[in-house]
Amino acid sequence: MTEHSEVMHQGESHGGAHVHRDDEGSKMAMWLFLFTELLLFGGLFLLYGAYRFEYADGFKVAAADMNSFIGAVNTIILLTSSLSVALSIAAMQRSQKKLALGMLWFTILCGIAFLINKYFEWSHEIHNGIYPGGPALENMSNGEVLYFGLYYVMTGLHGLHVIIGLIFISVIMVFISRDKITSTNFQKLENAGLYWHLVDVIWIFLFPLFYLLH
Amino acid sequence: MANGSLANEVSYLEYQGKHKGIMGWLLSVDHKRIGLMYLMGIMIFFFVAMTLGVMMRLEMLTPGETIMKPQTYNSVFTLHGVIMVFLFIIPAIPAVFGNFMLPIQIGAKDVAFPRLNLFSWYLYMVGAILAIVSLFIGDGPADTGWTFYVPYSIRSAQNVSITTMAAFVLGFSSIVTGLNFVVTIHRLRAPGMTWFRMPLFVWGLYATSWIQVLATPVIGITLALIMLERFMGVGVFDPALGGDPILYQHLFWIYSHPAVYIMILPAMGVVSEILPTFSRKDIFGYKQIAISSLGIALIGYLVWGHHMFVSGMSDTSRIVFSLLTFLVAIPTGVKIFNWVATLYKASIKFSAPLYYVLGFIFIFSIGGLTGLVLGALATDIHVTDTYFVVAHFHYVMFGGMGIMFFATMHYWFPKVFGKMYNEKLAIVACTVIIIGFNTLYFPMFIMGYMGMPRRYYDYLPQFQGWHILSTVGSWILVSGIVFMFGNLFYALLKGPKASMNPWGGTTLEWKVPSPPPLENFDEIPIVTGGPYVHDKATYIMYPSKEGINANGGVKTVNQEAAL
Amino acid sequence: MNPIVELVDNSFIFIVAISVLLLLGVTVAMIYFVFRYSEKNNPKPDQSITGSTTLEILWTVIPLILVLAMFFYGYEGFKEMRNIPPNAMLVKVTGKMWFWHFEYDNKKTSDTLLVLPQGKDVRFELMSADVNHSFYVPAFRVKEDCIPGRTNHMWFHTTNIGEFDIECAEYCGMNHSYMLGKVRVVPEKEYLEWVNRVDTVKKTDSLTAPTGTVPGTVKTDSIKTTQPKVDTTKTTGNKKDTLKVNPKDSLKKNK
Amino acid sequence: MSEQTQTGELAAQAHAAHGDEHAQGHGHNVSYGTYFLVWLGLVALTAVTVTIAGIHLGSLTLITAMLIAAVKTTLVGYHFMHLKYDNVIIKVFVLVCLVIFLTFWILTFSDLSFR
Ligand code: HEA
Ligand code: HEA
Ligand code: CUA
Ligand SMILES: [Cu+2]
Repeated sequence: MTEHSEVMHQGESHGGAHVHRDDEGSKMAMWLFLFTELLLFGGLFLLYGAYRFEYADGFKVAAADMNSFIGAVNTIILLTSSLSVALSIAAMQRSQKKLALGMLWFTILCGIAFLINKYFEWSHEIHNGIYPGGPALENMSNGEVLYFGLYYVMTGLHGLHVIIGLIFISVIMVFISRDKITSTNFQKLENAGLYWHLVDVIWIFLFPLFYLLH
Repeated sequence: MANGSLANEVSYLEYQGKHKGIMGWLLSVDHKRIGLMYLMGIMIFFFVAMTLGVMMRLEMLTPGETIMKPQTYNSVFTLHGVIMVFLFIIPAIPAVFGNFMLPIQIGAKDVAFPRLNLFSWYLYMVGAILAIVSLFIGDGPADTGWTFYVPYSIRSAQNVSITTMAAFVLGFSSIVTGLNFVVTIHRLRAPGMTWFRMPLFVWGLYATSWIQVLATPVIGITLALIMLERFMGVGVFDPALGGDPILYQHLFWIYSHPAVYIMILPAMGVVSEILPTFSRKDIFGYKQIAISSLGIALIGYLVWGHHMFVSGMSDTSRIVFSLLTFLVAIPTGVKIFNWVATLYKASIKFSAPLYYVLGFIFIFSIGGLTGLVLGALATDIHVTDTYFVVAHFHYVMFGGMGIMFFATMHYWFPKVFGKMYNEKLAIVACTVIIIGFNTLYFPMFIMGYMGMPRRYYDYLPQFQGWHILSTVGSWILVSGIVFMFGNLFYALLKGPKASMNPWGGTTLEWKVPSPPPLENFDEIPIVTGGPYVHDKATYIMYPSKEGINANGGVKTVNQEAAL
Repeated sequence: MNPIVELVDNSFIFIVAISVLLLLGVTVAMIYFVFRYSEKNNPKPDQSITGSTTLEILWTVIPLILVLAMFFYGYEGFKEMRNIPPNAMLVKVTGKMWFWHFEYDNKKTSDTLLVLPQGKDVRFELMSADVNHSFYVPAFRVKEDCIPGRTNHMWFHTTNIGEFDIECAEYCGMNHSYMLGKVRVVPEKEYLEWVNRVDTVKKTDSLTAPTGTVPGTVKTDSIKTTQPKVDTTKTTGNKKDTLKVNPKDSLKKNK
Repeated sequence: MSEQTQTGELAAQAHAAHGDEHAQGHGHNVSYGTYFLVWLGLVALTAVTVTIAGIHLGSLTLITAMLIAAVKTTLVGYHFMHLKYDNVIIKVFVLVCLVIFLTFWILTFSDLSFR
């Protein structure tokens, strides 16, 4: 009976030629999923907003420690990777398979570069004793402690999403190279793109909130 | 293909596909089998949690120690709450009967993402197992109450993390189901099934699914933060690090208040199915009932603060939340009045499902109306965190959704299992349940107003009389429930075969065999009218035989359905 | 009369009265229909009835007015609760696992027993030393949470002489249900005598400390006997030490 | 009944639900140039935020930074995420989601800002 339902189901099927897909439904599901992601981060943004409101000074002091250069570089990296994903979809639509794959490779490189930057940033902070329960926090005001708590949680969760996005894109690349994704059947690629853009959008907010406001 | 024809001759229960026996269930992506697997899981945990409830009542029989120690009691009500909320009442109707009936009612062969559906069941089981595991390992089960308020939940030495982890995973499962349903309802309605031709159960599920998608992530992150605080000491809520415990309460209730409408909306949907069937008449005010579901879901997002009236929230906020709380009563009232009006000039066939529905309307109204006492500022400040609240939420949760779960089981029992139960015994059981229920929970209102706080292991002597009455009520209720399940279980084994449409229902599930075949329909039907029309046919079950081309014939309605 | 108690009880009666009427209306109509329009009494249903705009408007607007009235009553009572008289006497209340600690204007402290003069407005500053608690005096119809890291406020008027239960209404761990206390309202003279007696009252005998005559027969021992010996390390123990308490904030973060 | 016909029916069913969107849905062949322009805009906006943060504008800093972030998000959503070409229904979804998220903020701050 499993085989049956596989034949039946559009959104989930392997995309054999005779099987009808419901691209629109699949896209809708992706968007709904993005909403849940948005609200997951939304809870954290709300916390950030509330604590920033309660401890405006502590937050400013803490944000001054951040290296806004690395933040800005990472922002550009993510924006560029968003561009390359969008280009890859456009290329796929034009049946330019090579270009599409190339663009995705570029996206993955950007993602990795982003993570490497994050790694150095985190290790720098941890080296300075700034981490939950770390020695540097002892001498800080409540606002600063909360700032760094949220900093780790939010950028950490975002980093996790970058990693998931990278895996998602890699899988899509396998599909493309096996011609499971074509110029008429690229909803999966589009969905991966949507996910990646969401990761980008979240960073668009994280960047000013953590790096710029001093 | 031979399989294809076979599939629609035997029922989904008998069908043998690639996998046989138990694997044929565990790997099945058929929405009906998944629904039944949910039913299995949910029944087990429901019984566990009910037993915990009865244990609490025994403990409260006398002041001081009766059968357990305070620490045990605290864990018992926590688990009772967590299991009831996350493992029983939230998934019960959507995941069991929603899964089973939604595709059939809209004329589809399955949900939009069958494999995701199965995945969601596995998530449910993982969450359930985590909840059970927390009982046995480490420092004992969580003792925080199902609300996990900080800072106690950060400080407690019990296994809070595993329990929150369980709730987290269950939340994920709930999101996946909701997402699947929204897409299914948007994309897979049969030709001609416009929005206002959908059965009201589908409307209820639609509203519910949106709450699941948009509210559940918030509790996910909140509980994850508790785990992070416990494991790594990340300061987010801990007041020792400057955190704000009230902010935690905001985040918790941002989800958990809308969640109470996740619990009740599907139940209200079933009420709107059962009433027209046994009234032999169209439902009164179809559109109002449909829209009020969305209204409840929407206003439900705006009232969470009523759980925090004494937490030290700002006065402005308390006033705003109190005002908004009262607005939820309006769409709920609209539903109640329309249901009662449906009975007017009907031709009522009195039967067990209808009896449960009448019980529901009475009991849920009490629960809802006492919700208004809680919504008003002055009175809530007196009765919050007392047994008044305990009584309120058992009236709406158990008396509302729980009773409707029983009604649903009776109503769709012939369809799901193809068997009939003994109607007379079912009615007797229902009577006992309603009597027991009120004896159990009504005294709690009185105690509550007298000032008996909730989550109390022990109590002052002046409350004992009411506690005894309440405990006696729990025994009556237990006998009613045991009797009811006994009756159904017997029917499952020995009941006579049910016909395709034993009640004279008008929605699509009554147009397919009992139990339904694997793919529900031989041909996708075409819908030509509303869901509860009794005096003429509104479905074309075999369009090809009538010479209608599903693609071309109904083009105009399709455009509307495309939304 | 005590204004808060009156307002709370009145709004309760108001809401319950309307509710009972609505409930009766719904239930009676429902039961009547079920019999009047049973299969037997009405074999042919009237299929033409599918809705009525007039009715829908009626049962949207009338309930709306009713609930707004309910809101208004609740709000009136609440206003009184938050309208703390400026010259009210102050008592600081600290909730600790699992007992109540009181501090009076003159720095006198007591545990579990709160002695107050009759006929006075009393304002409470509510704080917590560990987890959330809630200071609840059912007889006065008021409660408010004690949240660590901030101070909440509440007040009531002591009308009658007597003893009234204090309960902790916010779950706070193992002995939440034993976090009880008493408000003892005594004549002003007696209160002054008590509050100015320098010996700090010891925890255990605080309940029997004041010598004054207490009218009524209140079983004070119901509290004493139920206060069990508890192993507080079980719940607070290991977890608490792993978290560093920031010395700068302890209880005074509030603004 | 053969597998072919079964699938055929499903096609019919799903077709009924979304008509001929297929053709229009994926018909948008956005030029590469457009994407580059959007990207340039995004980078420029990033530069603007960074510069503005450098000047001390007081409370305006936060507001401008958030406004710019919102504009960037709109750009990404509208062009990169193809909201521009999407069905109305998805646009409505996004709107509903944002409105609900906004009410979370408003109601939470009805507490925080009046404490
Ligand atoms: C199924 C679940 C469910 C449902 C449907 C409801 C429905 C409602 N609830 Fe309830 N509630 C809970 C589950 C639910 N609740 C739980 C679990 C808690 C406690 C959580 C905890 O602390 O552990 C709680 C707690 C709770 C509180 C907080 C109490 C406290 O802790 O201090 C409040 C306060 O406003 C409240 C109000 C309401 C209101 C106004 C409704 C309304 O939606 C009710 C609307 C219904 C009616 C009004 C009755 C029917 C209508 C008519 C008969 C006609 C029309 C009448 C009029 C308009 C007057 N609820
Ligand atoms: C759907 C939700 C639901 C349901 C159905 C119930 C059902 C019951 N609950 Fe529920 N309850 C909650 C949800 C629910 N509860 C929640 C959310 C809380 C708050 C928790 C918290 O504070 O954190 C709560 C808290 C709560 C308390 C308050 C604890 C306290 O504050 O101190 C009490 C006290 O009596 C109680 C009792 C009961 C009882 C007696 C039942 C009965 O209705 C159960 C009926 C049981 C039966 C009819 C038994 C059936 C038969 C068997 C199990 C088979 C045989 C049994 C044996 C062999 C032993 N519950
Ligand atoms: Cu202190 Cu409960
Ligand atoms: Cu609520």
